[in-house]
Amino acid sequence: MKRYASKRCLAAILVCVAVFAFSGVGLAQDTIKLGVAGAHSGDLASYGIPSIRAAELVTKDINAKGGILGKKIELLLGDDACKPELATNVATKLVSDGVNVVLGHICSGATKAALNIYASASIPVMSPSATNTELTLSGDYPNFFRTIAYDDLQARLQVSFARDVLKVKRVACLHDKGDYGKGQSTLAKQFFEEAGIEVVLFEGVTPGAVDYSAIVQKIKRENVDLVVWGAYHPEASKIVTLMRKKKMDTPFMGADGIKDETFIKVAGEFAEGVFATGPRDNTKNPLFIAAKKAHQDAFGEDPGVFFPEAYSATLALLNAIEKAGSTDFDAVTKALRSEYVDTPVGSISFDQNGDAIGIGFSVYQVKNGVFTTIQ
Amino acid sequence: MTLGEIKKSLLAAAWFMFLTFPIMVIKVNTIQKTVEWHWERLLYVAVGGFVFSFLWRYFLRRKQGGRRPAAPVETDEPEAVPAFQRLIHDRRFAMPALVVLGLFVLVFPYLFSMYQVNIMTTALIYVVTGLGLNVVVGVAGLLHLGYAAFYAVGAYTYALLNLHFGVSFWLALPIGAALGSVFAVILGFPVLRLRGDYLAIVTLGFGEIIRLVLENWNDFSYGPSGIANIPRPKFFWFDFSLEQSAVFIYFLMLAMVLLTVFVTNRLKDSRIGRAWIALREDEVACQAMGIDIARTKLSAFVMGSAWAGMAGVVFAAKTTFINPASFTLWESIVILCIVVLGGMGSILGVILGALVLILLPEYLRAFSEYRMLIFGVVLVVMMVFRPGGILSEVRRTYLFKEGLSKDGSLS
Amino acid sequence: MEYFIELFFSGLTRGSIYALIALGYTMVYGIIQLINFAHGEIYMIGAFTALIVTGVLTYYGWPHLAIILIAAVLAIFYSAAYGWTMERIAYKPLRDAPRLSALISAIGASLFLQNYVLLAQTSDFLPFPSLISDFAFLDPVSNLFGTTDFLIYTTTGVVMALLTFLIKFTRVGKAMRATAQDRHMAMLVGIDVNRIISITFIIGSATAAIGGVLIASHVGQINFFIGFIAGIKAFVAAVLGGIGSLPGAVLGSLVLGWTEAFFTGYVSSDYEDVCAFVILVIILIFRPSGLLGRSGVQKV
Amino acid sequence: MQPILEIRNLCMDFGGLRAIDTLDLHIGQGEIVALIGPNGAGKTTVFNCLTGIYKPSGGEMLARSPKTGEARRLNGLKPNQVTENGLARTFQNIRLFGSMTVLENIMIGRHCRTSAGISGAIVRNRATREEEKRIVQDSYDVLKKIGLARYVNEYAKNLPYGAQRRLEIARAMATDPFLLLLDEPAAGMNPQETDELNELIIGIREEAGITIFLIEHDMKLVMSLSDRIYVVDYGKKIAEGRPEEIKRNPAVIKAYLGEEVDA
Repeated sequence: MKRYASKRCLAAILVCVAVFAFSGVGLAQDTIKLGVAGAHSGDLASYGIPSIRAAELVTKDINAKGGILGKKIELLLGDDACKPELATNVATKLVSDGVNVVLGHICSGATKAALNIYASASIPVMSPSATNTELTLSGDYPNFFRTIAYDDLQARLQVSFARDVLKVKRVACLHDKGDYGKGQSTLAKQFFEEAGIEVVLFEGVTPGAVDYSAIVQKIKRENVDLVVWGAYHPEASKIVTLMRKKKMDTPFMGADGIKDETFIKVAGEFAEGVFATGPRDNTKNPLFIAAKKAHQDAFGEDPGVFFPEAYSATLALLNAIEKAGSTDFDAVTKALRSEYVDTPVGSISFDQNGDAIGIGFSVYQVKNGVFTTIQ
Repeated sequence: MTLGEIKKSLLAAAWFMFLTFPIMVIKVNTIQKTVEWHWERLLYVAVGGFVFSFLWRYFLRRKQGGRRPAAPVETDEPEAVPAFQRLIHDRRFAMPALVVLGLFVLVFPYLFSMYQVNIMTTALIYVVTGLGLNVVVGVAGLLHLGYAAFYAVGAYTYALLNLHFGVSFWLALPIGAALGSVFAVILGFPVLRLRGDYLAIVTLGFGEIIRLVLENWNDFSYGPSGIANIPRPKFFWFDFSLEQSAVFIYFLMLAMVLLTVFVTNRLKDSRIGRAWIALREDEVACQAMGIDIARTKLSAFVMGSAWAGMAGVVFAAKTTFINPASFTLWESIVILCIVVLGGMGSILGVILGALVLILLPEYLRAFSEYRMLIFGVVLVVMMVFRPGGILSEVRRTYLFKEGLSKDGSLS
Repeated sequence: MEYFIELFFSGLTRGSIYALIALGYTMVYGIIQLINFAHGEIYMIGAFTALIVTGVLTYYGWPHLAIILIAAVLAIFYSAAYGWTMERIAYKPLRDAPRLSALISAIGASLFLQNYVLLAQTSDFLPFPSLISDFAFLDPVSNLFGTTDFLIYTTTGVVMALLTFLIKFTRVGKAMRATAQDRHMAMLVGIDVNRIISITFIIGSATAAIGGVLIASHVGQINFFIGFIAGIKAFVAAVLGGIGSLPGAVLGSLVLGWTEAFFTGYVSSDYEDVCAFVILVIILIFRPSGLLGRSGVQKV
Repeated sequence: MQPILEIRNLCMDFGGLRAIDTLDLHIGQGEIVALIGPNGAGKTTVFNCLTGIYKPSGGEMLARSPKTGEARRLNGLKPNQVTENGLARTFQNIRLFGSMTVLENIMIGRHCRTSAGISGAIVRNRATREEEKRIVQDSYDVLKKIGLARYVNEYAKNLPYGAQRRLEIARAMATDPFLLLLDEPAAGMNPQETDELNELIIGIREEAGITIFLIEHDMKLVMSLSDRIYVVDYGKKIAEGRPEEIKRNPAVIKAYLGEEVDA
């Protein structure tokens, strides 16, 4: 019995040690490590997976041409499911694994949680999708960059368009109670009120609810001139469809969360006339066309949301490393702030806060089943 | 491997092929209006189904073979407990193992990367919440589906008190525990007379109410965008670097786990602890034996929630950012899984359960997109083959000097 | 007043949707006292099967009516098959295990099915083809409810009536009630309990599939996650009505639906769920076995 | 001497069904009283009303502690309060705490006579330690008395049937009752076990001075054990008296054997 016991004990310990030694042993740096972090699983996976694909396409391209600085690019994926606590784990994992730069994270909350871990390891981070204003303007995160314009700009554009073009007096601001949606809507409400437009409804609907007719009836009763939607497209298409089915022709305006082909496909005929703000139209940009084509060839379908932004961010990060000649933090961030790089979202550089220069928002309207730039 | 067995497995394979046919083979994209056929997947399903059904029946037979009808006690034979379980109750094994484990745990942060330390800390936080919930679910038998709310109470206690009043981590720790208990009392008074699943649904509702209020009441909780830059704990006046801080929180959590184990272990064999178990075993009999079940339930509830509040404070300090998304129903479910999978009522079991359930998905990152699928399978398989959890509860035995043979009975 | 009526129908739609899912929930619960967490996933599988079938058949240009029929039948059939298989694998071996173990097994099954669909299909929302063209005779009331709402009301009523008939008046129904009362006793009087439980799962899953098809065409889009949210709400509704009781499930669902709709309409949709849960807690405090649950004297 | 238990006009309705109908009953200190009647006569319902599990629809229930002589109305008390007042019961279908050891089952019985709380359990101060020691010792003494000492560390669910029945009695004894309510203690026992039970019950009365009120179907046991017997049918008392009187009572014979048999 005793011998048996000690053997078992030894085995147990060995297993323990083996398990913990399983990963996390540093490797020699013979590649440039690009971390890709964001929601790769869970209900927000569809916002994170396009960024992996973008990074894969760009690195495949660059590696085929021999890499940069004579080194190949290696991708390290980290799934945070858009949860802050997982994001910190992902960040420490990527830092432990020795990443040089990070593409991500996808959600603003997760990004905030992860950023100071990267900061303490001097790693530049670039998000294709985190639009929370504070991330850049607060100055708390000097290692943060993004290829998407922040919520503030978009909300201001929405308000000026509503005031000057649509000439509205009463609006309803709706959101999905989420991090992105509520933040965006709160800003819109603030700017509407500053512009002297009355916000008669400011409410969040429950995402994933089976029916939105109650809130639609409420909008109808309030008799507003415009419905401003602050969040993503699945709920937007449900609400706009219900509105039209109930014979309401109140204009509907959303932000970049609905400026997605899927919105039109899902809402079908009811999407006609819907306004949306979103990143400037890049469909004529040859790089954009090429990236889209590469995606279609590789994955057999059209790219998802934030794909162009992620593609551009990857290009910008790798370009900065090449220009800097090293992966040193100061050199890379300096390059990011001084060099312009041609990307699917235009020729961009970054300002002191980390926001991209050279990108912007436009107002679109759905006409004949496509988003058409109108301003 | 008889012919009949093969036939059964073939049948199972055919059934799975048929069952998974539409979802596995046909991929329709209603946006692009395309249809893709993945016939090769059918083959995987067939092979997988065949092997699976074989193993399934084999293990099911083994499980049933192992479970003989309750042994007649007259033989004075100890109840058949798994070898592993016997082993850990054997002092000759337990003592050296404990020493080795203790040493390993102490040097752990210096041997492994910060990432390992970090996820181990996360796992330790879950150990504490798991042990806390174990008091409620495992010991007292009250199905609680809103445990994450109390966790949220702790986390927001620290985040908000720190933000507004600069309250330090160390002060927030007891306040978090106290507020967790206060909320438990508020919830407990009206609902604890509900039974079984009605209690489950009310606790679920309560958990959701807390989360939704945090999400909607921006002026109070900063809404879904959460609270960022929550300070990490300091040790007196030392300021840690990020890496030191990670190690520090690791040891802090380790101390908290030890404290939790100490407390729950003492409670387990106390007057109150026995009342909790009696409550779980049979509410009617428990009450008939003179136990005030309302008070007993409430005490279990408060006890469990206090730990959740405390763990929440550490969680906020570790993550430095919190928002309501961290305290969803799913979080409550994960903690419940820890308790049941580990073994209801068993302290060591719950610790193992937490380590397995939290570390497994992390180490499964290699399988990235399949990991949640595997997680689901593990839950089902574990429950089917070990419904009592990894370790089952072992009750304390008492020795009497006069020996057991002498019984001066009346009859 | 008009606004009130509009909200009334909004609530009715929500409530009927919850009811379609809650009916299956409550049936399964009634018979084995298991919170079948994966019930929502069965509903999702039903919706996906219908989506796939319509997708394929539309692609090959089948006539509209045939597509609707085939899709509905296959969705029901496959959901029932999934329900049956799930019961065999994840629940049957746990018949005599602690109830919480079965609950965890159900959670595992739910997680598995979600991720199975996520991996085999996609994480994106897919538009669910609107198969049913709008009924012209509903046009005058289109500000109150649409075609799919109308179909949901009627189907909920019909399904509830059928299930009640089945349970009250058929042999199988009697066997179900006996099994629900006392499984061992039922076994002693010669009821094949395993078969009855399987049948319950099949019927419960089939109703979930009917719900899946109807709700998906009402909402217009589906993804792998729809089952979880709907499942939780349906579960709440079933408990509110008194779990195990079919009319209770419908009543609980309607109460929940109206609570949410009126709260959204007159107060704020921010707190609609909070209000729903508060109502739930209050009702359960005053009626601890739900609205129509048997508060029966406990046997001692 | 005043009775230690008095039931006056007790009624219990379930919906439209009257399970107990204006029942009167009294028990004196040191008696062994049996409550018998055909199945479904409402015997267990009487116990459930007495112990606070059901709320009776009408009537009075009074318990008078033989030590203090104080009378206490039982109506409206919770089960645990009834037990604290000195009435302890067993159940018809055994309701032990299966996953606890035999000793622990008894220790639960001591719960209402002890007081340690959570903080005491954590700190394990002197008072708690001593109380705990006392609980263990007292419980073990009860076990020895009942003759279950050799099972002390077994799980209750693993005990043979007869021993489980005895354990229920032991657990009730541990609450220090003056009145013990036994609900079919001999159900399912073989003749030898029944004989042992007979001795045990008498022993409890003789040595511990506890009054016994029991429901039982085994007529041999009832007749040999009881000082007095109450007979109920359809919730109504149809007879009361000493065993030999009951044996000859035509109403009782009719209730048991049905109308058709000529008594």
